[in-house]
Amino acid sequence: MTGDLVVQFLAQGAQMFMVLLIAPLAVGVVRRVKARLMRRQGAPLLQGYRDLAKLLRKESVVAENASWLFRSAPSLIFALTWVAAALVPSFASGLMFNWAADVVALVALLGAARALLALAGMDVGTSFGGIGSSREMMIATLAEPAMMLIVLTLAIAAGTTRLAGVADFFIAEPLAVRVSLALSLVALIIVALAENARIPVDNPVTHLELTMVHEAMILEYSGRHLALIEAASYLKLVLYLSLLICLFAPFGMAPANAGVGGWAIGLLAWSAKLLAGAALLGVWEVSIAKMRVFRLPDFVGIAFVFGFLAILLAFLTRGALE
Amino acid sequence: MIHAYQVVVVAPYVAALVLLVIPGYRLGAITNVVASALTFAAGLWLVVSERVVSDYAIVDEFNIVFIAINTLVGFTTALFSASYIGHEIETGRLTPTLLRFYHAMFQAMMGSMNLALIANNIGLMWVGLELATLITVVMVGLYRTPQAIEAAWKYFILASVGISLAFFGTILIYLAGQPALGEGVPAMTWNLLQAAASRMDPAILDLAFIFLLIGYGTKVGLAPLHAWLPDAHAEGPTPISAVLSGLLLNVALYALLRFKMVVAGQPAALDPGPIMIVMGLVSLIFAAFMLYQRRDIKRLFAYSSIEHMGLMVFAFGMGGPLANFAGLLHMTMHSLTKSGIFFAVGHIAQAKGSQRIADIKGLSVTHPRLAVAFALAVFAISGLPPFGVFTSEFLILTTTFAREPWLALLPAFGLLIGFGALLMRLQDTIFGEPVGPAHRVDASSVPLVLHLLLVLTAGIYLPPVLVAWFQRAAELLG
Amino acid sequence: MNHAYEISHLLAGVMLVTSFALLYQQRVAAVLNTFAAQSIALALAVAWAAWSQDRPDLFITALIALTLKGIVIPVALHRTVARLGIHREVEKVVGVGVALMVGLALTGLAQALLFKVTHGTASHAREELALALSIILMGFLMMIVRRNAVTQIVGFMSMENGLILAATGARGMPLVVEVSVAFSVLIALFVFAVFVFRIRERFDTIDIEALDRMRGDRR
Amino acid sequence: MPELYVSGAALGALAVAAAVATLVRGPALAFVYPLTALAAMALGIVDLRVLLGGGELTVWLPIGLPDIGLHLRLDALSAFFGIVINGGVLAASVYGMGFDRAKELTPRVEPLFPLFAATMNLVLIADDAYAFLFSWELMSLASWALVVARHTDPESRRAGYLYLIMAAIGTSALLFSFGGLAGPAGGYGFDTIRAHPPGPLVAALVLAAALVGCGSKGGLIPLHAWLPLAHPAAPSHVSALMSGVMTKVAIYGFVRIAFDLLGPPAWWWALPPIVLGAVTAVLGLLYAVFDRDLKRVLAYSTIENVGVIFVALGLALAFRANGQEGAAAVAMAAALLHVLNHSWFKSLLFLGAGAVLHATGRRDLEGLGGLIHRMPRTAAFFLVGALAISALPPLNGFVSEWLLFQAVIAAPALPQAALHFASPAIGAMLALAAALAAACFVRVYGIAFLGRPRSIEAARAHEVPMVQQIAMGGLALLCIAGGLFGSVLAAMIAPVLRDLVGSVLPNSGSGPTAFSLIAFDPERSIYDAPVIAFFVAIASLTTLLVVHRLSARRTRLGPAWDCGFPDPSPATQYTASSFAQPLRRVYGAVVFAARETVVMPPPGDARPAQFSVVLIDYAWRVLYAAPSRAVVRLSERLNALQFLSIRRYLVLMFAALVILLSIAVVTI
Repeated sequence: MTGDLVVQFLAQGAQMFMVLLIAPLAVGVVRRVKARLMRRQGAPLLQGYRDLAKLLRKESVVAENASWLFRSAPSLIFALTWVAAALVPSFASGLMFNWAADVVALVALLGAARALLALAGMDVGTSFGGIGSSREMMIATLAEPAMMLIVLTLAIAAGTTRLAGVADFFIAEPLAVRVSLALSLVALIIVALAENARIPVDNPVTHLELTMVHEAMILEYSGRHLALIEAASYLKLVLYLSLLICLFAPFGMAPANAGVGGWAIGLLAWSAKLLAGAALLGVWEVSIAKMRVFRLPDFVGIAFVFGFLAILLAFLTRGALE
Repeated sequence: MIHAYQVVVVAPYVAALVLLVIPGYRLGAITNVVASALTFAAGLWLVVSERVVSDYAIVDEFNIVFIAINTLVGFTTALFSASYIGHEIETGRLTPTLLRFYHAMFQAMMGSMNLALIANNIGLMWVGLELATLITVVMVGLYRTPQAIEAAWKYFILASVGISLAFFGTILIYLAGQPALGEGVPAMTWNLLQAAASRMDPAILDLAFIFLLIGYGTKVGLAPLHAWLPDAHAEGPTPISAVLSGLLLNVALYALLRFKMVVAGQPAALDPGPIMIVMGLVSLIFAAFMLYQRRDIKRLFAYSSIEHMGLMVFAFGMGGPLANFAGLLHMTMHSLTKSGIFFAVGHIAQAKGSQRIADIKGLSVTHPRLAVAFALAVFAISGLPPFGVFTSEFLILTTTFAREPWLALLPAFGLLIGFGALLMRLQDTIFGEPVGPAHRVDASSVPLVLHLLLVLTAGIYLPPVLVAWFQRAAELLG
Repeated sequence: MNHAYEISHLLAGVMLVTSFALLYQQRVAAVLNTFAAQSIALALAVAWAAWSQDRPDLFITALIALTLKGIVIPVALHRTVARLGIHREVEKVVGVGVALMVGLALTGLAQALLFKVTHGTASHAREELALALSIILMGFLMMIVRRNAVTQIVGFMSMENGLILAATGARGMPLVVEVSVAFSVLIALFVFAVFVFRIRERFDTIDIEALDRMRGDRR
Repeated sequence: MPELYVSGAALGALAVAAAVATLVRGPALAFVYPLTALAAMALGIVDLRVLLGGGELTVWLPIGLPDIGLHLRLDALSAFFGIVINGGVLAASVYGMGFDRAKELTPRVEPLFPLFAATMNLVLIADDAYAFLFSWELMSLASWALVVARHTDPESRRAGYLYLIMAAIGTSALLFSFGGLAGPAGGYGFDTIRAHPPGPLVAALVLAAALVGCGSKGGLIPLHAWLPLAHPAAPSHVSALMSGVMTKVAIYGFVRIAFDLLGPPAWWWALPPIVLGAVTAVLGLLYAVFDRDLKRVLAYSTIENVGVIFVALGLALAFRANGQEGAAAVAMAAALLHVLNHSWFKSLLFLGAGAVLHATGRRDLEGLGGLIHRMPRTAAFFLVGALAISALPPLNGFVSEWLLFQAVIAAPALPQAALHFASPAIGAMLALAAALAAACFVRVYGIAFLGRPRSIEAARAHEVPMVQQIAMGGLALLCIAGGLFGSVLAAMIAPVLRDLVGSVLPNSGSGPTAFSLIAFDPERSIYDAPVIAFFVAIASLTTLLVVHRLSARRTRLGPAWDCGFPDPSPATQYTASSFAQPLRRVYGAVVFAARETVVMPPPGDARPAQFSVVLIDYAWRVLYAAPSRAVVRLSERLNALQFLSIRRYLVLMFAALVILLSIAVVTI
């Protein structure tokens, strides 16, 4: 029994380190795909790891009037994002602490990380930080209601807010309430783009003041602090990708009682799906242009509308089922 | 063996005669206080001694309270006036001769009101009430300024017409009672009329009640018969304003209620309830709106008296044990509180040398104690706890809502409008940077404190004996 | 003793007619004369009541009515009017025609009100009561349709005539005499007040509009 | 029964303190705060014992209304709210102990402080309508006097005026609702009322009146306008009481009436509180986000939280009406825990604002900045409060927020179409409110405490006395503990839930760990703060360890990146208004018809560019400005009646007479 417990614990730990391990690779895939589609050579797939290592080695320059909040924020942000990412069921649904992965709590954890980042952005007192933080929070106010609607749809369908439970439900009956799920899939993708500061919401590679959001917030960071923040953003990408996977493409995920073997298969399936998702993101990003900041409400508004439709349809289908 | 009620009626008249001959206003003031104290003692004696029903006098659960209040407020007012009126001589607004006259008239007025309260005969009550009215007319004109004389003249004319109408109503009541009770005095005797009400002619009763409502309503100050009231309060000496608002209005309403008891005894007669409700609401809401444009602080509270009289008439119009009880309680609380407010206003007028609201600012800086007392008094009259008016308004509004939810909105609306105005004026006067002169106040603050304490006690605890009287009277009121 | 009622009704009717005449009159002097006539009629009515109800005390009332209101006050007012030089047209608020119409309506109202009275002594007295009521109402009407003080006083006094009539009509009502005296005092005060204001020259005319120029609480 | 004497003694002590404080002057007034703190502690302990030990305290005194007397009763519900109240009072009085005896004590504040505390306690234990409204109105009066303490400032006079008027309106509404409950017979005792619940129509009227009465005190939009004026106008520790605690008394009133006295609910009772609450939640924060006065922002956010609580209460009503006790318990737990949590972090934030005000003398955000350097402890505590009120885990704000979302998620299971089609809208609005709250408090904290000082005062700010730091620190600690052990709190309020909705949350024993908060059943939803916090801790520790090992430890201090303009002035920072600009563009245009106008002088013109923003508050325009104008106009019209001639007054009299006579003719 205790041995089993240990194994379970290790599995949970494994998930925690898997996400950390795969995150830079996923980002690398995105960049690589984009580069290739732009007819560029592009950085090697492992560039993400190199960047982190380089940043960690560099000394970090901190503004004179920065406070303790500025210094301590990065590690907290990283930790919060990491935990959140590690809670999303990746290769197996029934892990030891799966019950802790409540959708609402997950969203809130990311919210906490975001708030800290925004605060850190304002600490030094330059207008860049202000631009970034204010816009980030504005985007959040647009994204969160949509996210809530998605959660509501899933909860109506699966009757639980535990991600593992939802995943189990979709593994069990993959054909449930399809239309509304399709709608909320679109909604979730849009939310994910907004949350991860991807095109068209934000451009992760730009440094043009007028358009920056995420980059503006972290402009003052350098060295190890920057490394942690970058890592956190990588993790966030992984989180959303595996969230999409576990909700809408759970096939291959190992059930609760699967042994090490089942887990291995689940792991392979998950990594494959994750990288595929990353590649798709790359394709998407080269095929669309960045939007003006104040066009965003319209764009994220689509997510809201779809989320709402999804729920109404869910009501109808449920009414049909009853 | 003389009885307390005789003292209550006669003593003031005697005192009035004495005061006419006493020279020197200080001595006169002291005599005035002593006489009022005597009357008050007699009133208390009356409370504890057994009830009376004779041909011409009646003392029952209904009027005992008002006699007590009357003598008490008469006493406190005399006390206040003794410490206040000297100032009027110093400022030269009054001459010693006028002051002697003032003291005598004060006692005569108290005596007439006691007479009206104790009389068991509708004619006698009429006489007493009208006597009191005419005396107050003279008192209002006491300062002989154009405004004062104009106020007195207005009061005089309106009151005289009211007197005539009330007298016609009285005649009609007699005619109604005559068949049942035979000719002469019995047909004008309260307790007999009340008993025989069911055998009276409803048509005449209705007619009578309408004339009495208009006639005595003029003295109660119901809109649209109120016109004399604000000016009379504003232009007369402050103690007289206190007595007017605190007592005379009550006595007039008391008369009206006596007649309502008789009419209520005859089921076939027209129900006075709706009429009283309408008139009460009109007065309440009208007065509430009038409060906003006032610039003279005494006129302000005169209108607030109209407002509260309207509320009482509304309550009695609603009828039923609870509403009647509340109405009686409100009468008592209002007369105590309002006279207290006029005492405070007198202090303020002395402190700032003016009764224009615009000249009064920042009292809480210059006269903190006075400001606190004034604020408490205003909150008391606005029906805020812990004061007795809150109790009565609580009962009135809750029971009205329980019976006629939509009707309850109107009195609440009126009270809120009125509170808005009073609070605005209160804040203007006690807050802000003080302006203008800040004299020392030499008028005694004992009466004000006493009244506030009484009202406060009533808000927290009503003595069972009082409650018993009110409940008895409430069921008589139907 | 039915004719007792008829005679008193007759006298009351005369009074009512005089009330209408009061409303009709154009000039102050004529108003005063008419009023004097009404008071004399009242005096007769009261005297008759005193005799028929054998209540001698009512004779006092009759006497007061005759002397004070029948003679003294009218004469006094005549003097005043002459002194003030206002014996020309009385300024009215509404035309005579309208006033008379309203007067008729009020009389009708009074009749309708007392028509309901069915039983008891009141029913005998009810016509008289109706007449008294209409006299009172028309006195009141006169107070509000005329602008000058003398005519208003006259209006009030005819109101009070109606009251005395009603009081005497109510058989055996106590205090009537006292009340009539009280009222006479009241009227005396009225007239006196006007004189006072005149003498003190606070108001250069006794037009009541002028009495209340300085209503309180102006800015 | 010792509790009885203890609480009696405590209340008596408060009364005595108030009385004595009216007599003494100057430094002697300082005795008020320790005494109040002791009394609040005693009362809180009694409440705690009653809540945990079960049972109830009842007292009957032969005063108050004749034949009814004064009923006092301390049951589980009152006890819970009593804990909320007295916790806030305790914190505020400890904070008050730090006042400068020479300068900061005034006879306009100290005598009323204990009175205010006592009246709030009285409202909770009142067990008949008279006692309830008596203490309720007394509470308003005491707080009014505290609001106008700075009486020379016309703004606070205006605030006090509006406040007391709205309080009076609310009280008359409550008068109505109790009148309906008591019935014509006048059964004002709560036990009598429970014995005879009113009929459906009366019940509807009572509920509406209660919503107006309690909503106006709690700041439910559109009855809110007084709140952002009055709460900030008072001294800060009183603002903490008014915002953090007195609004809870209003909520208590609504719960008492709607869940206890009014009998079994009908489903549609839920709609008004839910709709009003949701609107209030969103609008309240939009007001807050655009406001530039630190204390007013906090007041507006109070409005938002009250809205959230009302949504939860409405859901609880809906579930209870449909016999879904389990869900009702979740919603009710959300409401009650949010009451508790909000009282903690809002008091903390107001005390922090008070500290800022004391240290800098300014309330306008545009004049603050960089305080985290000058007053580090206050900054830390304020940060905890800000994160907690933004409903971020692992702090306490999120516990109630989580439960509330669980309740919303259960709402689609309700049979009534109106309710389950409303549920997504409610959920979205709540989520929006949460996100806006985060934005609002990032703004407040970032502008006030971070960045560089925007004024001399801010640059010269100093840390507040130790006692005041203790007060704030204690509340901050509570916010953290309440966040970690929300399940314990949920277990504590079980008796209240049982009384109100007849069911409780599943006890955390059935969950995976001892401290997991469970909605419905473990299979459905679990929030386990300690475990998540443990993970975060582990993660950050490992991170620190790894970074410490691997990375270069060198850190160089340098100037902030200035785009090539050397030493930019603090004015170049983002201001509160500029931070709000994106939100203003997105939401302000819709809700407040916000308009921005920029005046650019032509090149070569030395005049500065002008930027101005116009927001229109429609609620104020329609519901406050217009009626007051109407009253004034009408009073001016009627005032003509003061100046008529005597003859015209006689005409009025005559008309009244003739009309009544004609009525008599037609009716008899």
